[in-house]
Parts: sequence; structure tokens; C-alpha cells
Amino acid sequence: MIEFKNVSKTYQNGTKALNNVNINIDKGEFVFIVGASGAGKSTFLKLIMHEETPTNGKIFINGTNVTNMHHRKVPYLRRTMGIVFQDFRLIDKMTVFDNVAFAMRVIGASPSAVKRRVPYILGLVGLKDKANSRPSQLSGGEQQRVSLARALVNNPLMIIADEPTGNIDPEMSYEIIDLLSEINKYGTTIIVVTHEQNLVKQFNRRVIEIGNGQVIKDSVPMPDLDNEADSSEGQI
Amino acid sequence: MIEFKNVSKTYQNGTKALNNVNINIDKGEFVFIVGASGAGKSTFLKLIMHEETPTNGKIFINGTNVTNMHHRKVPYLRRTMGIVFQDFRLIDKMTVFDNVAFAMRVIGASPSAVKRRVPYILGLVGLKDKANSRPSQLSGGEQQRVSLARALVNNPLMIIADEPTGNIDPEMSYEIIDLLSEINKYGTTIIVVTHEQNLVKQFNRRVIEIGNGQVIKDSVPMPDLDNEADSSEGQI
Amino acid sequence: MSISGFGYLIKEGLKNVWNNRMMSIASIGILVSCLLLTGAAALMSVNVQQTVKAVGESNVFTVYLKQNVTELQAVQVGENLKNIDNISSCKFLSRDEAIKQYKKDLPEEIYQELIGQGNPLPNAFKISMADLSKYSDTVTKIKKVSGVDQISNKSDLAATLTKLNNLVSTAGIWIIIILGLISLFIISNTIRMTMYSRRFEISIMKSVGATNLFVRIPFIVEGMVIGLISGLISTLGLMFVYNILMSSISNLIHYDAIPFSQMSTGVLVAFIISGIAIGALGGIISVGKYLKKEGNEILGW
Amino acid sequence: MSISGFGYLIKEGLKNVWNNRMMSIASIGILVSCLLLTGAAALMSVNVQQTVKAVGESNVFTVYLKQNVTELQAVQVGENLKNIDNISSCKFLSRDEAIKQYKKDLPEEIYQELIGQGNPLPNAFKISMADLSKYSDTVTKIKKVSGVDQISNKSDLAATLTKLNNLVSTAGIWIIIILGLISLFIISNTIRMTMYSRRFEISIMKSVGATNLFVRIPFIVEGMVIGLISGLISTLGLMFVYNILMSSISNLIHYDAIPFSQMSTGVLVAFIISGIAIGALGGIISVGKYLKKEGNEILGW
Ligand SMILES: Nc1ncnc2c1ncn2[C@@H]1O[C@H](COP(=O)(O)OP(=O)(O)OP(=O)(O)O)[C@@H](O)[C@H]1O
Ligand SMILES: Nc1ncnc2c1ncn2[C@@H]1O[C@H](COP(=O)(O)OP(=O)(O)OP(=O)(O)O)[C@@H](O)[C@H]1O
Ligand SMILES: [Mg+2]
Ligand SMILES: [Mg+2]
Repeated sequence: MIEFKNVSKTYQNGTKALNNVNINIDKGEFVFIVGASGAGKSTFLKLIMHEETPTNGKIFINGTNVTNMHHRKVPYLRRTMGIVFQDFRLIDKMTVFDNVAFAMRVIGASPSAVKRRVPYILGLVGLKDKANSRPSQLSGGEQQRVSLARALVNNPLMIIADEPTGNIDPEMSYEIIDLLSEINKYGTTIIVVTHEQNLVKQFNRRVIEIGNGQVIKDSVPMPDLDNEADSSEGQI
Repeated sequence: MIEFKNVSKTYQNGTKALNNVNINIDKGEFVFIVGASGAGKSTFLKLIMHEETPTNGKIFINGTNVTNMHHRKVPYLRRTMGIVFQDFRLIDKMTVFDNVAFAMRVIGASPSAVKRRVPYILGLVGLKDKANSRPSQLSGGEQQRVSLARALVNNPLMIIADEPTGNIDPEMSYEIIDLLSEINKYGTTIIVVTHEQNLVKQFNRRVIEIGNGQVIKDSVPMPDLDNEADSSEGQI
Repeated sequence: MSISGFGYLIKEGLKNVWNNRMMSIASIGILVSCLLLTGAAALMSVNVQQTVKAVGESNVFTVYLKQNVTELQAVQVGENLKNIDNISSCKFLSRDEAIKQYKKDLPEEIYQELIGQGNPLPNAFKISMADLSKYSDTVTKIKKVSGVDQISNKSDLAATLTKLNNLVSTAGIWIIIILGLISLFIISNTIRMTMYSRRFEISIMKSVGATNLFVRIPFIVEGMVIGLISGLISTLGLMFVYNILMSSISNLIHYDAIPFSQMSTGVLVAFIISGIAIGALGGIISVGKYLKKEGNEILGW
Repeated sequence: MSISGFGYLIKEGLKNVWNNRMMSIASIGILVSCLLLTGAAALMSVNVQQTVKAVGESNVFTVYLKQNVTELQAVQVGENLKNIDNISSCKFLSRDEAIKQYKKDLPEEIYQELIGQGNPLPNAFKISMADLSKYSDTVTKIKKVSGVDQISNKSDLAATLTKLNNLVSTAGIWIIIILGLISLFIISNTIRMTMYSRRFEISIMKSVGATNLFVRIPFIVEGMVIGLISGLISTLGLMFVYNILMSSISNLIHYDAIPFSQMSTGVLVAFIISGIAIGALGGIISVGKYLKKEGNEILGW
């Protein structure tokens, strides 16, 4: 599903964010990405969603080489992904409802489908009664959950979440990862960047650790517990 | 130092964020504020820094009633506080250095003092080599640490940090709270909003839990361990 | 794109006008100012040109007949003159009437001597030409008519008026072009600013997988609505300014301005079309700049 | 505030011009356009007024002397006329010369009869008045001079020219006022936009404990620098436009425009002062709007 071949990324100011990274994530996997602050986790995700392009190496998504994809094709690539951004990226001129609905409208969903699905998804992340608020009228955790709702709303092939629980209390964080696990059961690939060790421990999943721009650990889930049934095909 | 008397806050759209809150924080205390997402933690901090004014009740800071403070006096109130914002609030047109230096210049620090202190503080939060980057060129955790550096730079009477470790890995999070503990030893009042239970457990401090706009728990630190010497005078 | 999707984008554009009302008002204000300036220049130019043309047409030459031509014979001469094209009017002026013209300029006693038998002037025709630039051609033709002695030498005035007319037309066109360019410049800078302040919005939309068209349409609709509103306001504003200006000019000198009502439809159509076109163009061009950029790049300086 | 602090704020303002260069360029573009418009209107008005005044001054009246006044006696009359104030020039015109004026308008044979002994015209003086609006007063005085018979009746022209002069002055002032207002309107809207796009910056500065003054100074400095640059560019631009315009007008009709160099200092000073003033004012007013707001409020619509 996602394949990085010797990918390096050096930003314009000379910062080496990723250095010869090889990663293979299969369809239906659930992967935690961990690593210190500034290790290159967000850069990894930005390369997947084609927000940045690699300085070196090749990236394949769904079997297509997206390394130098034409910018007109990028929107269609992104529509296969639901993305939770570390900085939320909510449009403050739109209500919470519209922020989420926007992602549906982009793919041409009918107004009736929007009306049905958006409240349902907002309910899943516990924001049913904030539908008419503006993002600036929400707490940090609430904003983060709007971003999550937007990522979920289109039932994408893969969900990419950058610290989706950074501003959320432990109970709700657990619920959110649990929700993603549920979704994963139906075959959606899930990639979650997090720095919350408790969560990583609670969910027995593949963990890729990035340090200093390189993959320094890639551990398959331990083959025990009840997770076995839906565990992903761990790879190294 | 900080006294909330029957404080309630209802936002313009009718959201009741705080409801009859009474809190007393003494000079030199170290307090964790915990609570679910949307509980009212950030609102509590915004009331302290006079970014919002209470709908009801009175707020005293350093013995002064700031409830209806004249807007010209607010800057001087804020200069007694170092604030880490949940949304960082960095000026993207300034470099990291200037973002931190700005807080010093505001209080009229000399250029030489700025030149000496800013790199030192950036070193404390591990960002020495990012001094010339723009905030938009930093990772989430790095941005958060710039916000922290800015809060520390003026040696304020109190430090108010809203989820200062939300985007930072556990090791560094520990270091940051440890750093705040160190600063606390010299008499600086510290208020940290966090949802990371591990941290709260590791540091044996007063914990105020806010739920649904009310104080639902206020626990003094347990009188054991080596923290005793510098523990604050817990109050209920 | 489905019809409902298209409807949504248009609705979105309309909403944007209201959501960004601070910016909308500022944009409308600037657009109205520019349209007013250009429109006022155009109307002025039309008025001045018409005036110059009127002055040119009312310019009357005197065709002197030979001393021996009687008033009766003069009728035939008049017919011949009228047949010359470019002569737009031709009126007989008897020597008795002619001398009266000098009354003002001459001392009374002298004037008294000159009227009646002492009158040294011949019979004449007052003629005017449709097109002053053909002055010399026409004079040649007039001189060929039998019975004509001379024609008053006003070729200087003719030339000056022709030049003036050209000057006014040229200057009018230039002023309109220059004001138009300045307006376009101001407007494009304004659009740049508006878009600059909304670059995050654009980048977020793209993050979520919106195609360029999807991002653009609401901006274009927004621009067109702002243009439409500006066009309407400008028409009213111009009417107001024009009427005040013309009535105050009429107070000072005798001048019949072209009434606004005569031009209102033209102005309205021109303003609305150019308003909408500018708005749409603004939406198209300026968004484009941010469409190729991604995420952080948009912040780049 | 310490001196170093003040220096920092000024430096910051200068840096802002560069850091926000997209906005700065747009603002300068708009400000230059507006200054150019107003400046061009002012120069035009000055030119037209001078022309009208020149026409008025060159306007010559004929003071006819009594038939019995000899050329010798006329010298004394001339002295008396010159003593009347408001008469700016006074030139003797003998009856022989006078009749020549009619040569153009009269058929040749008639003219030949009139020169020499047949000349019905008296000796006269060509005078001109400094201020046409005092026409009737002056005429009364002239008529009191002994030897004077009549004065050519040109009060209509006098009145028209006076009116025209007033009209041009009034219109000029109005055009400048209107263009000035439009410019101010455009500029204030522009500033609004600029500030709107920087409201976060302002709110963050306040979060950190900056006083209003501290937030404002860099914005004011920035505004002033933009104003200064705009003033300089506008002066050059106006010089360029003016010279082109005037030389093309001079090509069409004979017209001596006031050379730009004669007004350049005035224009430069006026432009720089108004540029800086507008910039500073922009900085002051518009920041103020956001200074009283806090955090999220700033986002409010
Ligand atoms: N646009 C950019 N320009 C220059 N350098 C950048 C840019 N974005 C990120 N970097 C740098 O690249 C490195 C990796 O950044 P990245 O955002 O991938 O880290 P991260 O692993 O997501 O960290 P965090 O957990 O703090 O979010 C960091 O050193 C960062 O400063
Ligand atoms: N500007 C605002 N206008 C209206 N409602 C607001 C505003 N800011 C916050 N709220 C609401 O007030 C409640 C408390 O918000 P607050 O930001 O204090 O929560 P919090 O405890 O900081 O949550 P989190 O941990 O998610 O940051 C929330 O329900 C939020 O939606
Ligand atoms: Mg990151
Ligand atoms: Mg909060």
C-alpha cells in the first residue's frame, strides 16, 4: 500500500529530516509511528500525502509511483486518505459541521449523504453538540477531534493521523485509538503518530520508531492477546 | 497569588465553560490542572491572564482585583506571567530567536541581555540550533518548546503552561516538567495543564481536576519522597 | 461535477461574501472608487467632445457677395451654396443687417454714418460647415459659385477647433486608459491582498483533496458578486456625482450637459460587466498563485 | 521606553516592510496610484487656471477717442489712462492702424475704400485690465478721462472669462477634493485589509505583555516608510506622466505648459509629507482596532 524506497528529505534550509528510509506498509495494517520530537515523523506523513516531495528515493502508494506526481493528480491521491493534521488545519470561517462536510463535498457527495453522515461522525468523536461552533470557539482537544472527524468521514482507504491525541485526556485518547482499531478491522490501513507510550502499550500493534531521520526500530505486534485475529501482517 | 472567588464564565455563544469556581494558588506552588477535553482548563488559564473576563465572580492576582482591570494595565499583569499557549502562538514572520527575544524586548531588556539570555533559554529546551528557523519550519514539538522558551525567558513570577508537552515525546516531556520543577524551587509559581497521567504521577504535586466547569478534585501532594523539601504548601 | 456540487460551490461563494464581509466591504469600496473614477472620466470626455463638436458646428462663416448682386439674384446664389455638401446651414444676411453687427464695436457717431446709404458692406450669406476639417475644400467650392466675392477668412479658427476636437478625443481616451490602468492596478493589488490573507483557507482545502476547480469556483463566484454589487453602487454613485457636478457647472456657465438618464443604461451595463469581469478574473488569477503551493510553502516569503 | 528599545522598534518596523513585502508592494502600488491621481489633477488645475488667467489678461479693450482728439493730444489721454489702476497695459492705436484690423473681415474693394481719408474710425487706445471682475468699475473711470469717447463693449466676454476662471478654480478644487477623498477611501480600505491579515501577529504580541505603544510603533514606522517610498515613486511617476502629457498637448495646440521642474520641489514635498502622514495614520488607526481585542475575539466576525 505504502512503500518508501531509500527516501531522503532535506528541507530547503538544509535540515535533513529523513535519511534513506525504507518502509513498507501493507493494506489493512495498523502502525504506530513513534520517535523523539523533530525525528522526522511528520515529514514521513507529509511525504505520503504529497505535501512534500522527497529529495531522493521513490514513494509508491497503492502501487503507483507518486514521487513526481503531477500536481493535478494530487487531489485524487489525497482523497484515498483521511488525514489528521498535527496542527488541525481547520477553516475558521466554517462551522464544525462544514469543516467536516467540506471533505465530503470535495468528493462530490450528495447533500443528503452529507446531512446523514456528518452528524454521525461528529457523534463518534463526541462533538455532536458543537456542530455549529467555529473552530476558534472550541477547546484544543475538541479541535483535534474535528480534524479526526474530517479524516474519518469519507471512509478512506487509509487514515493517517499525526498525534491525534496530543490534546486529549487519556480516557478519550483510548477511545479514539479504539475507534481507529474498529475501523481497521474493516480493512482500512491506519498510521498513527503518537508519543503516548501508554497507548502504544495498550494496543498491541506494529510500531515503527523513527530517530534522527532513520527507522531505528520496526517491531511486529506480539502474537498474543485477543488482538491476534485482526492483527496486521507485521513486516520488518 | 491567584484567587478565584465564585468565578463563572459563559462564552458569548452560551457555552458554560466554568461554573462557580473557587481556587486559591499560593506563591511558589506547583499545580497540575487535569480534566477531560472541554472541561474548562484553558478557560481557567485565560481568565488568569485576562484574555477572557469572568461573567461572574472575582479574580485576584498578586492581591489585586483584576476582574475588570483597565485594558491599559493588562500588559503589565501579563509581564508577571510566562505563558505557554496550547496553540503555541508563535509569530511566523519572526525567527525562533526573535519570537523568544520579543518577550524580553517587550519588558525593555537591553540588547546585550537579549543576546546573552535567549540562546541560553533555547539551549534549555533543546533548540539551540533552530534559532534562525521560522516557526513554520519546525516540527510540532519544536514549536511547543519555542512557546515554552518564550514563557521562561523573563524569569516571571508565575509560569502558566497549557499542555506544554502535548506534542513532545515522553523523555523530553519529563525533562520539561523537571525543568519547571527546578524553576519552581526558586519560588516561581507554576501551573501546568496536562492530560498525561504518567507525568502527574511521576511528579508528586498538587493536582486540581476540573470537570464540566467545576473543581471536582483538589489533592495536595503526598508528604513523602524527596519532594518534601520543595513541595508547595498544599491547600484545598 | 454534479449539479448539486456545483450549486454548493456557488452557495459557498455567496456565503463567503458575507463571511469575509470586512474584506468584501473593503474590496467593494475600492472597486467602486475605481469604477467611479473611470466612469466619471468617460462621461466628462463625452460631454467635452459633444461641446467642442457643437461649438464647431455653430461656427459661422460669412460669404460676401459681389457689390452688384441684388437681393433677388442672391436667392439663386443661396440655392447654389446649399447644394455644396459639407455646408450644413446657409442663411441670407443683407447688408443692412450686416452693418448692425459692428454697432457694438464702433463709436455711435461712426455707426450712424455707416447705416443706410453710407453702408460699405455687401450682401452676404452666413453659412456653417458640418465638418470643419474639410474647410479648405469647401472654400474652393464656394468661391466657384457665381456672384460670390469672398469668404471671411476664419481658417485659423477652423484649424484650431479641429485640433481642439482631436485633442479632447485623444486626451479623453488617454485619461480613460490611464485611469483604467490605475484602477486595474489598484484592484489587482487589492485582490492579491485579499487572497494573501486567505491562503491558509486555500491550503487547507487542498489538504483535504479539493481539486483546483473546486477551490476556485467559490472564489470566482465571490469575486463576481462583489463585482456586481460594486457595479450597481457605482452606477448610483456616478449618477449622483454627475448630476451634482453638471448642475453646478450649469449654474456657472450656460451649458447643456447630456442628461444622465440618456447614458444610464450604458453606464450600468458597462459597470456591471466590468465589475463582474474584474471580480471573476481576480478570483481566477489570484487563487492560482496558491494552488500550486503546498502546506508550509504557502507560508513562505 | 529606553532608547535602545525605541531603536529596536524602529528597526522592527523597517524589517516589517521587507518581511511583508507582498503587502508592502501592494500598498505602495495603491498609494502611488492615489497620489498620482490627485497630483495629476492638481497640476492640471494649476495649468488650466494659469491659461485662463493668461487669456483673461491678454484680453484687450479698445478705448475710442473723440474724433477731434489729435495724436498729440492723445499722448496726454494715454497718460491719464495709465494712471487708472487695474489697467495693466495701454497702447496707442492710430485710426490708420485700426482700420487694418478689418481687412480680414471685409471684401478687398470695400477695405480699399476705407483706408486713408475714407477711414471712419477714430484714434484709440488698446488697454487690458489686470482683473476682469472689476470691469464695470474700471470702465466708469475710463469714461471720466477727457478725450475718451467710448469703450468697446466687451463686458460679456469679461463676464464669461471671469466665470470661466471661477469655474476652473472651483472645478479644480472639487476634482482634487474628490480624488483626494477617493484616494483616502481606497487607502484606508487597503490599510484595513493589511491589518486584518496581521491581526494574529498583533494578538500574539499582546499575549506576551506588549503595551499598545510597543505594538504600534513598528506598524507606524512601517506605514511611514511605505509612505515615503510611495512619495518618491509618485514624484518620479508624475514627472514622467506630466512631461509626456504636456509635450503631446503642445504638439497638438500651441500651449506653453508650466515646466515640471518649476513645481518639482513642491510636488516632492507634498507627496512625501502626505505619503508619510497617510502611512503613519494608517498604522495608528488600524492597529487600534485590534489593540482592544483579546485572543479569540480577534478572530470574531
Ligand atoms: N518546512 C520545514 N523547513 C525546514 N525544516 C523543517 C520543516 N519542517 C520540519 N523541519 C525540520 O525537520 C525535522 C523533522 O521534522 P518533523 O516535523 O518531521 O518532526 P516530527 O518527528 O514530526 O516531530 P514532532 O514530534 O515534534 O512533531 C525537524 O528538525 C524540523 O525542524
Ligand atoms: N471562544 C469560545 N467561545 C465559545 N465557547 C468556547 C470558547 N472557548 C472555549 N469554549 C468552550 O468552552 C468549553 C471549555 O473550553 P476549554 O478550552 O476551557 O477546555 P479545555 O479544558 O482547555 O479542553 P482541552 O483539554 O480540550 O483543551 C468547551 O466546551 C469549549 O467548546
Ligand atoms: Mg510532527
Ligand atoms: Mg485547552
